[in-house]
Amino acid sequence: MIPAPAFLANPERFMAFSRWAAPMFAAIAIALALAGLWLGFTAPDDYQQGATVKIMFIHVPAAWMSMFVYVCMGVASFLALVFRHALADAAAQAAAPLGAAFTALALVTGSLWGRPMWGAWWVWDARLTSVLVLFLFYLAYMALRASLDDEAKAARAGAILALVGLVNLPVVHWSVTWWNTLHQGASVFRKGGSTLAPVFLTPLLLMGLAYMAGFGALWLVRIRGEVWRRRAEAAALRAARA
Amino acid sequence: MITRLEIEGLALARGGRRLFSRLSLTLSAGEACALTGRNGAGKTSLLRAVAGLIAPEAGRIGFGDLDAAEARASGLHLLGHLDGLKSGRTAREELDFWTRWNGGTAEAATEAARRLEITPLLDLEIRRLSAGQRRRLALARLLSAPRALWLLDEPLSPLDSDWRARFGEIMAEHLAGGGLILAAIHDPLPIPARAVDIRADGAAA
Amino acid sequence: MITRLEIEGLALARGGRRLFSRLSLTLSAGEACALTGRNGAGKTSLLRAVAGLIAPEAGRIGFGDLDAAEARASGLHLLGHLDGLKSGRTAREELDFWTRWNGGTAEAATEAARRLEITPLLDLEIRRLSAGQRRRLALARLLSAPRALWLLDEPLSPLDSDWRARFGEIMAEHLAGGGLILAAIHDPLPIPARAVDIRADGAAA
Amino acid sequence: MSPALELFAREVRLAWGRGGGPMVSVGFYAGVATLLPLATGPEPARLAAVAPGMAWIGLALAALLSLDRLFERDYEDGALDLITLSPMPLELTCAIKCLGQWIATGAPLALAAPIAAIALGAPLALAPLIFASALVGGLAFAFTGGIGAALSLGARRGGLLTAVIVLPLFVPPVIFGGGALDAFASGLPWRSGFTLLGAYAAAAVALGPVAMAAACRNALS
Amino acid sequence: MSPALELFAREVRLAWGRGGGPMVSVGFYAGVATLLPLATGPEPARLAAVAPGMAWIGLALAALLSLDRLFERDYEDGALDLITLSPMPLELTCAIKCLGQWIATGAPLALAAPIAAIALGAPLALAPLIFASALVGGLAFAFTGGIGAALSLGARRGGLLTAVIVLPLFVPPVIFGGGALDAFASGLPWRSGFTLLGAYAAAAVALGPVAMAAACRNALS
Ligand code: HEM
Ligand SMILES: Nc1ncnc2c1ncn2[C@@H]1O[C@H](COP(=O)(O)OP(=O)(O)OP(=O)(O)O)[C@@H](O)[C@H]1O
Ligand SMILES: Nc1ncnc2c1ncn2[C@@H]1O[C@H](COP(=O)(O)OP(=O)(O)OP(=O)(O)O)[C@@H](O)[C@H]1O
Ligand SMILES: [Mg+2]
Ligand SMILES: [Mg+2]
Repeated sequence: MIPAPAFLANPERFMAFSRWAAPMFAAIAIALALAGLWLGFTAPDDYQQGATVKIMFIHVPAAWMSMFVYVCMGVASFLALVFRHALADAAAQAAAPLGAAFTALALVTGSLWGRPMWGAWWVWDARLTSVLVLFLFYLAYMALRASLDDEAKAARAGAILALVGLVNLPVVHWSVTWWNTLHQGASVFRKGGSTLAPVFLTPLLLMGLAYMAGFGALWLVRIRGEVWRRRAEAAALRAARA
Repeated sequence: MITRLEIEGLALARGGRRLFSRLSLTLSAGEACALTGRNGAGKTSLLRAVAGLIAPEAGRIGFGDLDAAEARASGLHLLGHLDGLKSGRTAREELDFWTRWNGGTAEAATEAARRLEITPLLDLEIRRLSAGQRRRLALARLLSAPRALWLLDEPLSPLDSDWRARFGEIMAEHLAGGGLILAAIHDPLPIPARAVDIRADGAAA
Repeated sequence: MITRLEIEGLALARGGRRLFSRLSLTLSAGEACALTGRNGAGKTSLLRAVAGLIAPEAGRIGFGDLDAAEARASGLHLLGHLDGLKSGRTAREELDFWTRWNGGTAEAATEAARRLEITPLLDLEIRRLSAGQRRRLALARLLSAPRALWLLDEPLSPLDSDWRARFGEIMAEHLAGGGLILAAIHDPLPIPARAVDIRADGAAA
Repeated sequence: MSPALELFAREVRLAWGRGGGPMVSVGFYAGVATLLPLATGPEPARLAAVAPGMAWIGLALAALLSLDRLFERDYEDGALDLITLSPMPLELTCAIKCLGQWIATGAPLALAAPIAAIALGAPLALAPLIFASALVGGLAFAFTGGIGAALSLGARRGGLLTAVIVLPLFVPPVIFGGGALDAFASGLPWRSGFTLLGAYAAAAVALGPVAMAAACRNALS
Repeated sequence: MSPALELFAREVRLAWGRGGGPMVSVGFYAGVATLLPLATGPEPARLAAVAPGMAWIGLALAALLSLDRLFERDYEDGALDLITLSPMPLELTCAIKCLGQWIATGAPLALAAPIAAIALGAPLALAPLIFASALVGGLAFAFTGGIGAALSLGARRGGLLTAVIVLPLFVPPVIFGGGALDAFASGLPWRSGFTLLGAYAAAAVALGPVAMAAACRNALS
């Protein structure tokens, strides 16, 4: 999913690649999502959770993406900070609102699911709280970038913050193991294989891939937009000074 | 509009120490006065007293037959070391704000920016301006809202020699239009001006 | 100790705009250089680049055969428009702190204060100092911790004429002791100095 | 635009910054509301009991955080000198600054307060009252907080000093507003508390600027 | 005195101000502790349950209030330029600034925290643990808060932006410390929470200065 940075580091090559890659990812995302939703909604109801289990196909991939996007942002920030690469910075900046959206989706769907399952919209356990903190990190990143005017400085400050925020990711993932949470433990990616029945696992994984491809498409489009915006601003600056 | 500045027997003290006393000075429309004096003599304090920011220990500061509070409120510009420009805002935001605050028009602001050649810099944040550019922005405020009495504290210092001369022309125009200038300086002013030297005993020369 | 400053083919850019390129300049122990140039030419930026605060776009800044980071860390003084003095602290607190921070001794601080005649002002808060007094306090830092290379940004501006001459003597002594001075100025320096004019195309004269 | 409007716009912009202004306030609020259950333990019953109160405390503290610099920056960079040299009375100028502060930070916070309180478990029916009292309370906080900000001009440590001057002035609105919320939640008459809050805010708006102007003049002289 | 000690003394003095330094912090604390019962209603049972947690929130917010300017003043008046021109690594300089902040405001607050909590009805036996965790937590707050303060240098609105950056970093120590207090109060094992708090503080002390130094260099360039 993370495009080979060395190949795409060249903006021209990136623009050429993303011009056709973005629509392709979008098409894949739609196809996978249709398949996943079909299989998911024809799957039998869970014997414990009843029909509410269907929220899982929306919630779990969104929760995965909330972390995955942050990893992408972290890697891009690292590249931007160490190699001062403008495209990597554009990628980090473009990822933040997407990550925030996935996190918000995970929070909202989890909360909708929590009401029937736990009898409360929200509990302050470690999993839920650490996801909220993740959301706050996305907000803080965007707020920081928005309030620094010098692009280069905003890029580096944002990158430092994104790297600092990486420490929260292990907490999100292992919170269910480290603390005694209401949220259920890992059942898909765990030692000893998944405990989920294949009727649920297949559509879940399909939805996971669909989210991934959808993110890929949106990310590429947003990076392109960012590149265009920066080019336009540079041109305006040159024009103003000339 | 202020047409006269009358300072009579003025004494100023800062932090319990008398800076000078018996300073008298009259300035009429079209005249400039260059205040000189050693560092710490009280030039800045005198300008602030004329602007009404600090109260004199003795003596009187009058503006012809205008009411002092009114004359100060809309008749004078003060330009000091601290120029009141916010480092995080853009030059345009600051110029527009101060122009309107001082009752000037948008056209006057544009014209002032043109005159001081800061038009291409208007979209930069203040903190990115060089010292001379920043001073020119502060000077643009003088032109963007016409007021008769200019109180200038070392107005020339960060300007390059070309701009010192050009600001001299601007001051000369202001005087020709009936303005008054009271400037504290260490370098000579590029316009003819009455020289007043501030000394602790008695005063002016 | 820094005995040479070598600038070769330097190009600086700020905010995406190239200020100057191909600036070369060599300064040896005992030499002073006066940087002139229009407002916004890049004098302040050049001083900050020599101090290592901003990275050059191209070219090299070297300090003889010293390691650049080490030479900068303990070999130079930077004096700018922003003098790093806290308005709420007393002059003594600030002078003592900066002296020790720069590795100077208490005696050197006392001697520097005496030399710049700020001893009676030491217990005042910085905000109460006049512009020239405040600048003298900033200059006292140069003497309180001996460092070879002085980077001075318009050092003379708020000083009165007497103090300009006296600071000239101080600079001459520093040079005589093997120091180097790189000063950005608009008024002529009161000591013999190589003149370098900063211009956008090519560079120096 | 008149100078008054112009000043108002400047204050709002200074408080918001370019882009993302209200988001920052709201994020701050969300953070404060997050810390509380973490610190006190997550039992819903406990939390629900203190939720409306915490929404209040959060409001007061956010006001403190942002008020701190209401006058200080203008004082330190000389803008306050120039602002006083104007036909507009300094009292009005100070009032406009406080009003700008209120619109820029108080209003978004008032919108976020009911959300935070409900997330902590307060009953849904409380939301309108929380919003209304946060709005009125924010006005009181802005105008009393401004007094503290003006008084601590030129002091060595603005931040905490402002807080210490201002906290006693924040006590009555917190009592009135908290009382009204508490009464509403337990089905008691709540109007009197809310009326007192409004009266306090009105008094602050009327008298605060006089004190602020006097404190500013004193700091400048 | 070595430059490090000298810087430390300067930071403590800047944070304290001349005279009445710690008193001001403690007064702030007392104010926050007073507002809570006013806002939530004075029922002792309610209060006692949240008292230790509130002591925590107060600590975190006081840290926010004072951190805001840790670097900003030095940045705006040019002192940061001169401070970086020194043989001392900038990382160490930043660490010393945070340490000074902690001694000047964190330590007095840690002393006041148990008193405030007990006044609100927490059991007396909790006092030593509240003090210890406030002390260690204050260290974590100082070093993580410094990151926010350094990152928001040159931004348009320091205060609230710092808060937004810093709050997510404040969440873990609040969880660990609050959890330990809660566990102790209910007779459960509390050591693990306290150990985690200590570990977080240690990590913040080790890694925070690196991020701060990078952020400062970025702001100066
Ligand atoms: C707002 C509330 C919730 C949040 C923020 C949340 C967050 C998350 C996160 C971040 C993950 C990914 C964990 C990982 O891969 O490391 C996840 C997975 C999952 N969540 Fe939730 N969740 C919430 C509510 C719920 C509820 C109510 C249920 C159902 C009872 C639920 C069931 C699941 C399941 C089955 C998984 C997949 C477990 C795995 O294999 O890792 N979640 N959730
Ligand atoms: N707020 C104050 N409190 C106490 N003393 C002050 C205050 N402001 C200024 N002073 C003192 O008053 C004297 C005159 O200061 P002022 O700034 O008027 O001098 P100046 O003539 O402008 O000097 P310069 O040429 O250095 O700018 C100085 O000795 C200064 O220390
Ligand atoms: N941080 C920055 N970001 C963008 N542009 C900047 C920044 N700092 C300075 N500049 C621009 O770089 C140019 C050079 O500035 P510099 O301060 O070096 O000039 P200078 O030669 O010292 O001028 P002066 O004589 O006015 O002090 C100016 O046009 C200025 O606007
Ligand atoms: Mg002066
Ligand atoms: Mg310059």
